[in-house]
Amino acid sequence: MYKVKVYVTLRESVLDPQGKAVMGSLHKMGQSEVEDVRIGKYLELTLQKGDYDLDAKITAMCSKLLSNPVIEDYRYEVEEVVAQ
Amino acid sequence: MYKVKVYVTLRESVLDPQGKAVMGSLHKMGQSEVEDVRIGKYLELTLQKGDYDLDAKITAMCSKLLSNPVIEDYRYEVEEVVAQ
Amino acid sequence: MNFAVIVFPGSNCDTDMYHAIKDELGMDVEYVWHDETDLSRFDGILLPGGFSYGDYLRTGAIANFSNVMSEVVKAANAGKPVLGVCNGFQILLEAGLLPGAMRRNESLKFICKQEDLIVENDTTMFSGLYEKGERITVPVAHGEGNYYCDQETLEELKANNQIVFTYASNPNGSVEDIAGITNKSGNVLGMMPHPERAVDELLGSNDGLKLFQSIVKSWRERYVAAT
Amino acid sequence: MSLQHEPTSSQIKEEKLYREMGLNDSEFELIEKIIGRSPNWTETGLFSVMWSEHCSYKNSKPVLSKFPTKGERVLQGPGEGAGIVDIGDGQAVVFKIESHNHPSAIEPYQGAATGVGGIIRDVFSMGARPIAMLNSLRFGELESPRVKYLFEQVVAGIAGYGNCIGIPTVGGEVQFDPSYEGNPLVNAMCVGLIDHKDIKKGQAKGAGNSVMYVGAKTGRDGIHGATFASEELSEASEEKRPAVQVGDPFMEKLVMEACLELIQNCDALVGIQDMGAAGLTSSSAEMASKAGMGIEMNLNLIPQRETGMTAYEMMLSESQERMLLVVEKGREHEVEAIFAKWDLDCVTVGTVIEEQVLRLTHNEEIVAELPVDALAEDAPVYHKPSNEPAYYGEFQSQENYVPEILSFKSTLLSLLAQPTIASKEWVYNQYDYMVRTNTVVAPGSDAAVVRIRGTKKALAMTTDCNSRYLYLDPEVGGKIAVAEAARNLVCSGAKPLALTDCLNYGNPEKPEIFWQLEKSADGISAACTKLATPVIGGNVSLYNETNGVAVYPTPVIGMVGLIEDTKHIVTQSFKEAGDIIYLIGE
Ligand SMILES: Nc1ncnc2c1ncn2[C@@H]1O[C@H](COP(=O)(O)OP(=O)(O)O)[C@@H](O)[C@H]1O
Repeated sequence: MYKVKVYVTLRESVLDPQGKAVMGSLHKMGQSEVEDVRIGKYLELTLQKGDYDLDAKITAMCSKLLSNPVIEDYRYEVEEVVAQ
Repeated sequence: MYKVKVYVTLRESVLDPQGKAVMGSLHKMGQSEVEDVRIGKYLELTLQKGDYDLDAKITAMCSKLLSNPVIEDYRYEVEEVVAQ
Repeated sequence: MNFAVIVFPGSNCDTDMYHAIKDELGMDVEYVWHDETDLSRFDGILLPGGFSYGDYLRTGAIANFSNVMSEVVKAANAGKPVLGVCNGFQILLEAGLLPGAMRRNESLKFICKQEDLIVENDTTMFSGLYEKGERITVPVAHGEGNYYCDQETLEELKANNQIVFTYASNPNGSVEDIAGITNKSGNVLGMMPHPERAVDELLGSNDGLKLFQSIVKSWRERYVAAT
Repeated sequence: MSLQHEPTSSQIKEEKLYREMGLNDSEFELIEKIIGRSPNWTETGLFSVMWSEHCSYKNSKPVLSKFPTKGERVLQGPGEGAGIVDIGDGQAVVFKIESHNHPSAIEPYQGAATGVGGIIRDVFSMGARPIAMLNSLRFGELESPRVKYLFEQVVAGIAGYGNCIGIPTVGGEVQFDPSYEGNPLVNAMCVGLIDHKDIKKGQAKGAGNSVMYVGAKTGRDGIHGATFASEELSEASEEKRPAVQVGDPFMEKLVMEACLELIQNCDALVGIQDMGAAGLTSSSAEMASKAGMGIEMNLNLIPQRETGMTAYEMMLSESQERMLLVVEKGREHEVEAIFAKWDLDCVTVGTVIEEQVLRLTHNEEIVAELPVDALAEDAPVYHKPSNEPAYYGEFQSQENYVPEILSFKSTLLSLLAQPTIASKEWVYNQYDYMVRTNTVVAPGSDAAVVRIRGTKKALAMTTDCNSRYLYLDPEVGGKIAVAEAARNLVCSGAKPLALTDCLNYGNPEKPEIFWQLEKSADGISAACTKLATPVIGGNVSLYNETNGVAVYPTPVIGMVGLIEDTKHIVTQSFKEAGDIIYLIGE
């Protein structure tokens, strides 16, 4: 089995209203050292092993569904796990 | 400067409607090897260095605002970066 | 009775709540800005729906850090009626005044429509004028109204009779069809459906009006009748 | 595109770099003639957006001039952010419709969301409280995954923005047809309520008065959006694509509340305009031009979200949720105080001047100095050739088709199963159509009805257009669109007041398309005159084509009517068994 961790983040020049609101709130809480907050998605996928090209598969899923290439970038990590 | 990466995930026992929907779509796309999808948040915080306890600070932000302990867990990683 | 409608920067059902109280219930009501630090002059606290801080991160999460929230906690501890509707409910959850948390609707879509609710408990200060088992029509309008709590909490809610309203047909996936719950002492109610939108026949239903009338009745019994 | 790499004036001219910005050779020559020299990079950019179809209506002006725009009740016709119609008792209704077709084709959620945001700003910048939203949507047949995705995301984007800001979305329409496959149409309409005394205009009056910037910070998003909207979609548009604008409805809610507080409580405000298409450029140039004044701005003072932005980038950015104000000199602090309460940026960035120029400085250098009228008024107007398409003659010469119906039941069922005809509950249940508790008739009837609190009155509103009719016969189809809207209002108990229109067509440089545009405008005008419903504003979206194929001519009509007493409200559903059914008309 594979455990795939996908990180989806907004492209740099794209406005992140969520991050901005959270930063404002952190400042109000007195966390003045916080200079920037960007919020993205973190996905954990569990995949059965099989006779396929893992990277191609993940890339397809990420670019077609899990991220929106118009405003987001993604990266991923793979971990092999032994099914219990 | 610190770059702090925070991962917020739903507790295992909590059903994840979004993850379930994404899994359904992946199956429809023919990605039948996908056995589970869990969706969480990925936050990147930029912090100015200072005279404070970094772990205590991050823990406070995470447990008070960035995650909801009733349904979510969090973990984080710190990277030191040299400001340009 | 003098009600406060708490206004966060992104509240948008504040005027609905205000007019329900003023025009239909006929009680005094004031808008109170989120940085207010004294709510002692009010007899009842209303947290309206909306998107308090854009509902970014998690619904209600950021609002919980407004100045006014410590005053809301104070009022709740003093036994005053505190009602949170929709986003107000979400804020009460974040503030820990009510147990549990909200997830996105099972459909992952915002839902706006009339729903039938069942009155599960007619003994609270919010439901005294309804009858147990009564079906009422009250609209919902939310994207995150899928109530969650763990088994232990659920048992507790049931044991203490804290579930006040359930959905006749669950629109969002909430645990046990829960639409509204109170705290243990029964003076804090959180509910996803909007009673303030159901106070005028012209707009489809006035089944929500009795909720506000119940608050007034119980308050009168407690304070006015006693003096 | 940082400062160091900006081409020089002579490079722009010699290498015809202005073409990349959408200006043609004769337009560039005209610019040189007007200003008596060659424009620099920033100035070329300013002209290119201001002279784009989206901002200047250079191709559609001759057509728009056909519309009747006056009426007893019309307080403000086309030309400002939105039109205004008197409804008595010192109150008026403000409304406008606008397209966000190209952005929605690229990024449906954000495209639709920012479309909603833009039209809301148009309405509250007049001083009105937005009270309702409608929309009009067109997609390809609901079969391909791409169309389903676009449909789902557009609806979610409209819901996401409208629900958050707390303005009920009370009506609209959806049509599915192959002609919209690659180029969906997303039109949003906003209706607002105003007291006559609060009516504001986008004018920069009074030399010495301050120009203030409020709202979100400026980023590099949406640069050249207006130009982009004035071209056909193609593979190449992928590359030209600027950073997509992301809507922030929470920010807009703050800006809206703060602006309304300012308008209602502070008479230091002289003029106000939203930064829509072409952002800072159009708002400053238009406000100055309308007042017969000029504006001087220091771009270093513009609140910026990104570092190292050039003058060109700041002036052409289409970052959302920003407004430009003109405030009486010396009273800026009153305005600042209101915006501070809402936690918003509010900065004095310039001054109104006598000289009718837009003068921009950046890093202590003058980076642009242009006559404001040249930007806002002097764009060329084209009378495009018009030509009756061959298909039209063919259709006209055909016999009327009379379908043979074998089973009424199965025909009815198959009609009802058409996505265009089927219930739109799936759509409108995602919209909060009840917030503000004034919605008397919710989506699902002919027109939506919103009561006016504190009075017996209500407003009925609808959007309509059957573009198949327009394709078959644009003139008759144009009449039908107006008549349908009016009927929907009358059936709700309202007297139609006026309308706003959104003209969605293909490439006007093709004579057959221009013919459609012209003929349908004739039809719309005729119906407006007959029904006494003047056009008080609208929007034009041309170049709706993919790979050379145009959408059906789609002039969406948004009409508003007045109900004098809420007792007069009627809905379309059958009420009781035994009631008698009448059929009226021919
Ligand atoms: N995009 C939309 N947004 C909101 N409401 C919609 C939308 N599309 C359709 N509706 C609503 O659904 C109902 C039926 O629409 P439609 O089939 O276009 O009716 P009609 O043909 O009578 O104009 C109307 O009340 C309309 O306002």
